[in-house]
Amino acid sequence: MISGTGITKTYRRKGDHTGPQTVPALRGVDFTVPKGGAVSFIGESGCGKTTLGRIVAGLETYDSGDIVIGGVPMTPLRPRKREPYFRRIQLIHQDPYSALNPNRTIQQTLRAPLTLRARQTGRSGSWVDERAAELLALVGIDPGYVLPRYPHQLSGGMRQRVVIARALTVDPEMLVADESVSMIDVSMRLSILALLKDLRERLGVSLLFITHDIATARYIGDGSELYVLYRGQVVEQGPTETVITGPMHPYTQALLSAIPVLHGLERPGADRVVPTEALDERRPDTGCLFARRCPFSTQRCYDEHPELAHCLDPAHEHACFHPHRRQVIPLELHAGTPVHRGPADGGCGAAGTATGDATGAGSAGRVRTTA
Amino acid sequence: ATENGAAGPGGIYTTIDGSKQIDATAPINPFNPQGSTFAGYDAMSLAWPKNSLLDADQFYPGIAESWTVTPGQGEVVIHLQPDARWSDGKPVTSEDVRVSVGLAYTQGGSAYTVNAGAAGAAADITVVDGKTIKVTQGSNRSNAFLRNVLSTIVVPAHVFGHLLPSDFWQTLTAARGTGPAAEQAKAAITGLGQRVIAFAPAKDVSAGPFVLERVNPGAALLTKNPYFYDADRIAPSKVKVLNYTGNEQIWNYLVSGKLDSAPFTAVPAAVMHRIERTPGNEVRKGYSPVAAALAFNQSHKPYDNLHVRRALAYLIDRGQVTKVASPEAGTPAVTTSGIHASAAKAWLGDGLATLDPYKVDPAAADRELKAAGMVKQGGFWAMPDGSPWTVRINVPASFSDWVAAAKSVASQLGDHGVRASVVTSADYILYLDELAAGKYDVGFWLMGLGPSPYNIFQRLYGSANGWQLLAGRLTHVPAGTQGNWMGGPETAGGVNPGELTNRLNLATPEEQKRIVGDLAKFTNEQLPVIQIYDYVNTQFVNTTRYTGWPPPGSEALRLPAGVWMQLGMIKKK
Amino acid sequence: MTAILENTAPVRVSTRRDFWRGVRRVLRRKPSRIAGVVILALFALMAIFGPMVYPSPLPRDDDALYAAPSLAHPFGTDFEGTDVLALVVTGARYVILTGVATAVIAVALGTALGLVAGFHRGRWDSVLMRLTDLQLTIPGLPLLLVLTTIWKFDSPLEMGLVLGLLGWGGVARAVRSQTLSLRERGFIEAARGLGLSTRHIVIRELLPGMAPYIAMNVLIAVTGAIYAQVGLFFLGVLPFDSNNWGVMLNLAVFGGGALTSTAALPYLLAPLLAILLLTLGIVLIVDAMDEIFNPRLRED
Amino acid sequence: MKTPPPRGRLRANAVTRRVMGHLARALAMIWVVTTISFVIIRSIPGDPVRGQYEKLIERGMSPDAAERATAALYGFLPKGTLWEQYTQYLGALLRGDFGQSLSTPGTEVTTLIGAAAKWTILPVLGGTLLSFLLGVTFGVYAGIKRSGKLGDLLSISGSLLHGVPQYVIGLLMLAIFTTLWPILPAGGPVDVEFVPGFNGPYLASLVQHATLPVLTYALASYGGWVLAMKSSVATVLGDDFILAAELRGLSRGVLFRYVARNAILPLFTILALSLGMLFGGAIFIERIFNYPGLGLLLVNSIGARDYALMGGTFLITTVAIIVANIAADLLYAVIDPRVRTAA
Amino acid sequence: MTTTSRVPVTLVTRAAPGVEVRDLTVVYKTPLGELPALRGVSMIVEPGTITGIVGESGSGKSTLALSLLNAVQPPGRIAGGSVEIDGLGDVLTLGGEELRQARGRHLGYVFQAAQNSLNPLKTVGKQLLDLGRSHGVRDGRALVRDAMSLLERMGLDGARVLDSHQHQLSGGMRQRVGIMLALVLNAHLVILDEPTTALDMITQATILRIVREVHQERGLTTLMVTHDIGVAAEVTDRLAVMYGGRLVEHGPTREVLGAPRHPYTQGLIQAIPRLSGDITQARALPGRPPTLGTLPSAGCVFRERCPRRMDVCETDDPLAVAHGDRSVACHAVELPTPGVRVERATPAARVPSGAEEDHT
Ligand SMILES: Nc1ncnc2c1ncn2[C@@H]1O[C@H](COP(=O)(O)OP(=O)(O)OP(=O)(O)O)[C@@H](O)[C@H]1O
Ligand SMILES: Nc1ncnc2c1ncn2[C@@H]1O[C@H](COP(=O)(O)OP(=O)(O)OP(=O)(O)O)[C@@H](O)[C@H]1O
Ligand SMILES: [Mg+2]
Ligand SMILES: [Mg+2]
Ligand code: NI
Repeated sequence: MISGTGITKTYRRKGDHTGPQTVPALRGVDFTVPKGGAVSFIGESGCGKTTLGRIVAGLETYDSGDIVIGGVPMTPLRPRKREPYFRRIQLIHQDPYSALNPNRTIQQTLRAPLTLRARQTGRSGSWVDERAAELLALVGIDPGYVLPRYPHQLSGGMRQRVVIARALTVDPEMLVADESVSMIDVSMRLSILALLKDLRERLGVSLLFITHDIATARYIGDGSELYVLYRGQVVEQGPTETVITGPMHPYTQALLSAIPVLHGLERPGADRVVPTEALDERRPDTGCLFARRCPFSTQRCYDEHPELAHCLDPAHEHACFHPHRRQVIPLELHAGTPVHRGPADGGCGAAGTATGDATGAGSAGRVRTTA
Repeated sequence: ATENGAAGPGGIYTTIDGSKQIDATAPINPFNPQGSTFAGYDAMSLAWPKNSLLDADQFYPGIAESWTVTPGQGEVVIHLQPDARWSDGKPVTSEDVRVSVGLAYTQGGSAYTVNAGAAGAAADITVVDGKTIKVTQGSNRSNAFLRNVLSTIVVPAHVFGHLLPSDFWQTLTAARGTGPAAEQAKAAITGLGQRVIAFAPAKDVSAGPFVLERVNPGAALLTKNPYFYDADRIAPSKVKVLNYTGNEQIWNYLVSGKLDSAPFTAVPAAVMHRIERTPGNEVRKGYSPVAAALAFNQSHKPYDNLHVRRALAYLIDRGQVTKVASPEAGTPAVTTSGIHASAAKAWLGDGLATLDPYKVDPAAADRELKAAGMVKQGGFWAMPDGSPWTVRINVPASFSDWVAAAKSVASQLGDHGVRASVVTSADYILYLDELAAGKYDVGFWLMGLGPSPYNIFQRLYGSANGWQLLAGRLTHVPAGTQGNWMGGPETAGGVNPGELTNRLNLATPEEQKRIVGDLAKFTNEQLPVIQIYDYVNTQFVNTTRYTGWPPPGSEALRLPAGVWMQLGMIKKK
Repeated sequence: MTAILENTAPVRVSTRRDFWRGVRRVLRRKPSRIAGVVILALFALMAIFGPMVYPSPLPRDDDALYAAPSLAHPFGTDFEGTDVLALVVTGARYVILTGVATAVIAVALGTALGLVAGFHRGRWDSVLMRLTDLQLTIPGLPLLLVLTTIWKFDSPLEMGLVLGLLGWGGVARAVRSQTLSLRERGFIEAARGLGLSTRHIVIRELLPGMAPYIAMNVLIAVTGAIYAQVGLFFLGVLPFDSNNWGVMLNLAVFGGGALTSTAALPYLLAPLLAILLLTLGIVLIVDAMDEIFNPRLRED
Repeated sequence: MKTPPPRGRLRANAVTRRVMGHLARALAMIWVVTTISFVIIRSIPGDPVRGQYEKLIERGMSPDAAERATAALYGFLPKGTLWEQYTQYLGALLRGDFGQSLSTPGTEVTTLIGAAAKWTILPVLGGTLLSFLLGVTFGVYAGIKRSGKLGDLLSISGSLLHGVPQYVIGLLMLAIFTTLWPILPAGGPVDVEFVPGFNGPYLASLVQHATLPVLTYALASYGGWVLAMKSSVATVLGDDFILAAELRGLSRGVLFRYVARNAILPLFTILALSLGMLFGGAIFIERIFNYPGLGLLLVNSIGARDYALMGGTFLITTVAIIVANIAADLLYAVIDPRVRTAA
Repeated sequence: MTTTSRVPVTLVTRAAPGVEVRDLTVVYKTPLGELPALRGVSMIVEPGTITGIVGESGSGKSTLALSLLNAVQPPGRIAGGSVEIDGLGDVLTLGGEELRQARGRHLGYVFQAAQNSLNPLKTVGKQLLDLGRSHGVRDGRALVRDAMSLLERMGLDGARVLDSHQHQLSGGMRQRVGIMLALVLNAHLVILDEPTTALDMITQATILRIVREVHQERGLTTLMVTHDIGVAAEVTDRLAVMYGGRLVEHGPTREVLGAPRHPYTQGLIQAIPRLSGDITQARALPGRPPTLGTLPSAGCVFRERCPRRMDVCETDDPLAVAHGDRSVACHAVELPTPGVRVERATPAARVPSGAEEDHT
């Protein structure tokens, strides 16, 4: 099991003397990935997804908080000592084109970590080549064809599989897949998703899945959790299907509303939430980070900072003073999915850092609903 | 802008000052080594040394019209030119000379030194009258005294006088004494040195035929001094002294016919032909008491061995070397005598013929090398212990004729089974430094600096070879210390050449002749150097604008053209 | 196992062969580039075998000083009557050896420092980059001039060492920025994540990608070094004990009056021509390399 | 619309910080360079006095006269331990005192440098600007017509000129214009006959003497500009906005200006840097044409073992480059709106 | 205003031009010779519609879009065919000044990487004036006024934007500026190449809304190139599906999506990860998309991955066959295909449905 608590990260811009000097990328993120489980992070561009993924994979340092890997907290350890733990978490890069060294054949690429592994575990040299072939077969490509080739001779999908195979050379406990399918042609995206799901099921590898395409989060297997990040903060969290079909936080709702409707196959959802203005990072951050853009914000949202809390479903948490379930995603034309509507759980606001007197204003925001 | 004759009736005279680079920022001050004054044009000395073969005490008149000297040079009386005036119209007086001598004391020097005991130091300067001045020599006599006195540069007292404190002469007297007061006085005088050098008069006040008008980094322009005592003799109305940083620039000027006269420069044969083709260009050759030699560091093996030195002398074809290196400005040395051939004939007469001429003689060289214990291996000579032997000849890279000569020597040695290579030094200063530090085996070296016989042999048996003259006492320091890089023995065959040389300073002419003979013979036998070629003073003149000129072989040829003008040797065409 | 086996379309050639094919194509596109290769090969042969072709010491003709060009002496003779062509050929080794030594030192040093700085970032990076700035700021030629007075450049290798020590800055900076950008590439990060050693990452993953770039820098450094060195000899600030082009220039101009009379002109022109030819060869090859390695300039 | 945050002050602070940062680094660099030059220069072997003496003798001065002429130098040699000399040196530098020249005793090093700088700046600035103009013009052409015959010729000739060392060009120029076809003076800054000032003959002579050095410098640096401009143009041509502008139907003139302006921008900083480099003088050119600039001054000071002058010249050269670096950086900030208006 | 765009086109405007692409072939010069990126593409774009061109990476979408402006960049070359645009004639025969005038004035192009489609050194306003001057617009003031109103229409502060440099604008703002520049000279045929690719989801939604609204208000013919079928589905009336340089299917968006006929379209739609519906039904297409080098030189380009391939596919290139307002290029499609849902689009689908929510 891998978990993180209160992870923060602020980038300092060196060299660049103009603009703000610091960029808060993560502002206290908690998460838990059970063994064999899957967690998806979604959010707008720049909300800190990649940063989180890199921190979890040990490729980036964090400012505060703690990451616990298999029960061992990382923060007290010296960087050298952390390495073996973080090696159990492998990052799968977004871009399969740059994730493989163009000057090395796939065989060379796989051999390096395997040789290291063989040396550590006292295995023979022949094991290396066997294992390479085995891993490639595992990710669904023909070793005989792929091994002698250079990356540019492979398709995007094959490359991504090689990348995954390479990550598997060290028998990881968790894979961090950062936008792992967004650069792959649509026609082949699902096969990679299926592979990830398959690895979870067959090898018991956990998955931290990072995406801006929420739909893909549905395909990584059962029992997955969805975390919605906004400006370095988790604003909503719960089982993937629950969050998608019944989002509580206005930001999640806005995000889901923005997804284009496949007219002809789908019809638009009943509700739709549109932010009132564009994101402006320069604004001071007090209260709810989304308050300025939120159609439902009240004075309290500007004054207080909402914490993650649950309302009805203990597994579904959100950080909003005025939570309200809305059905914003499109529905399939030919199958009647139940529609969650109305203030099913109104009045159940998130806990504030300071107790204000304002109470949830329900659905007073600018929402148009259609039958 | 090459048109000469554009300025005034006499036209412009274009030339080059061989002794320094022009520095437009330098003060108009002859005491400054880089100063913007030009000897013979606007800087005048009491008299101008002739380039006599035998007698170093012959001078042409300068500011001094005439002079008398007592036998033994105890007293020199100088009579100034009666009409001499500064370019601002003031007359040149004895006071000017006295101030100049005073200033010379601040700079130190052989005649005007605060060290009372030094040989050839002046003891007293007396102004006899407005145009007459008397200088007496101290008890420790030197026959260089007259020369030193007459080469005093005279500056105007009304410009430079304030540099000397009012009690200067008392301080000087005090300095001649002993004890702490004297030391203090000495320090006070030498302390003035920097001030004198740095002094920058606003404008030139000259007693010479010209006065500086303007100077820029490329040239200096001098105009005729209307108050010059012999102004009628001076043909040009202006003189342009061009700067140069390398000989090739002088060649170019000469080829384009720009220069009315040019001082001695090394010239390759082909360039010489080009220069001669330019209308009006003529070459004036004269005696130049300098020779180029291959000098040995005798503390390095095997050059300590006389046989080896002789062998090398037998292998070098000096004629061929001269042809390669300095066909126009050199004549092959007839032999190694330590003296320039022309002077040698005068000093030695028939004695010259008795010296070994070291004609090329490989057989003799073989004999000598064998005698030295050297062994021949694979066609090349090696050290007695069989280790390889390469004659590394050092030369400064900036001396093109020496580089060529060294290469030629190396090639010739190579032909006769002696490995040799040429090693250059980046510049002359570095070269001298390393030479003095004893880093080289063999290096090129100027010698035979006449006309004074003392100067001639002092090059070979002076401080470079271990003989030091301290407060009138001659000592010999061991090889490798205090600048003794030649490392020759103190005596050879019972002769102490250093002592003989030192005696030249005081000797009568007859004695000198005998000593010179002995030293020449000693040098010819011991070969501390191999004399390669004797320089010929090759001067260029252009006859299209001016005529006259010192005739070939003239004793004036070594002097600046400004002095030629003073002597009436240059006339407008 | 639900993953679908991807079909395997035939792939024709491997990268390496691809690379050489690219090289050949680029060369063939402009015949001048082949000329460049030929010229460079010629000079390389000259440097390696030149001194063996002629007897040592070179023969002299005492009666033909500064002889005019003729069949026997295509570029005439020098002040001693030695064939100028022979001097150029035998002098090439010194010049080219220095150039190569310089390039090796400058590029090796620059690459090493650039790699360290780019890879370790942080404090190492700042220190090394300050050092690089310093190296780049101090004007090379003046420093070299000052240095010639304390350092005896006794051999071409020593000379190369000094020139190399003065010339690594540009390479270091370029390699650093390349490293920084490659470092952001996924494969380096992945290698680190897999626990591969820094040595492996630098030598196996980073360097090969930069090799062509480094090769180009070597060529450019060679030219730079040759010019600097010949220039110093020409100025006469370097001591010399063997024949080389710079010495020839110096002797021709300052000793032979090549700019004053025509007699020594061939003696001057021969090494000048050699330099020009070498420059041309390197320019042509760098032009081709540029096209091979710089996709922006590739037009097909 | 809510009021934007006070960006102005923030930016002013940022710019000040930028400048201060640069200055601090520059000062540190100057200190290092000073120290390096001190150490190097003091360890140079060679006694200027002996050198001067032998030189005078070689030129025909009598030994006595030569001795007198050189004796004066002794008073100016630096004294004390190396450490004392160093602290004295630094102290003097802080007061703007570079010391006195050894080869021209009594003259401040600063005077000499000032006098030489005048002659360096004139031709090198002229040469730089001339070559910049020509190079940029042809570079644009070579960049646009990359595949054409003429474009190819331009870039190959550019590379060649860029590749050929300065002294080769200088020697060829000298051979052509003063030996084979003597129409220009071979050396010197200006004819001394003419009264300096703003008068025809003087200026004419000035121009005449500067022609060859300027031309050589321009030729030698022209190639670099062509190549830089060509590759810059190629880069800009590959930028999306150029294609976008074309697709919007912008006229050829406008398009040309878009390309040229964007391409020339990075060259301005190189220009600023090379103007800093000019203080180093074109050593070869000045030596070949006997032009009394800083480069020749340095060569001469080394030949004369004039420690103070050597150090001063070297230091000035380096400081000029450091200053030019800062200037280039600030210049870039001023002319590039991306930096200028970044907030 | 998402709803009104589905008003029958003829009612909206007379100015919108139609486009007819016939047999367009574009080749790129590569080391392997000249290879076709578009092969015999024919397509009719009806005036006043928004047509989406979708396809995977490398299918030739951008090449097609550029061909409409006769602006294929070297090493590419239009090897044959014609592009007739109402009011302009065959664009491929235009050249020089004529072509230049047509671009910008008649044909607006919004660049694929609109993020970088502005001159970084000039303010937007200055570039606007450059544009005006290039097209002989005398009244600069009026142009600026038009631009401001367009920008404000798109929800931007016109004055501030015109006074800004590229780097001072966010991605979404730049994209809007790109659209403004394409429209400000009253072009009525607008081609947008991947207008939302680099934007985040919320901004993408805004841009799509703007595209739709502006299209409708100004009476344009709009072509939108995208690889994201969702994006195309959201805004377009008609959809053209490309594969390997071919137009494989073309028809009304909802019909193509609801009842795809070409096996590629069918597979593609099945392969889209979706928010709604049964995820177990989703399947990836086997194989990999072709590149220029791997395109078969004869026969159907899709046959390698096609579940219904026949012998004829190996040799013959299927021709596009029109069925009403739909056309498909597949040998297998004439036959009734079991397992694939073929549904005629109901007229209701084209009726303006006020049912869709409004979010102004
Ligand atoms: N190395 C860095 N230096 C400075 N700032 C950084 C750095 N990396 C990321 N940031 C900033 O941190 C914030 C979060 O970046 P991150 O890459 O984690 O976002 P993301 O959610 O992955 O975005 P995207 O969807 O665009 O990939 C952004 O504002 C980004 O600009
Ligand atoms: N400059 C070029 N040189 C060679 N081939 C090219 C060039 N530009 C495009 N191609 C090829 O032409 C084909 C079509 O390219 P095009 O850019 O039109 O595709 P696209 O559908 O727009 O793809 P994307 O979604 O990646 O933008 C591709 O196979 C591509 O490799
Ligand atoms: Mg990211
Ligand atoms: Mg495209
Ligand atoms: Ni709407």
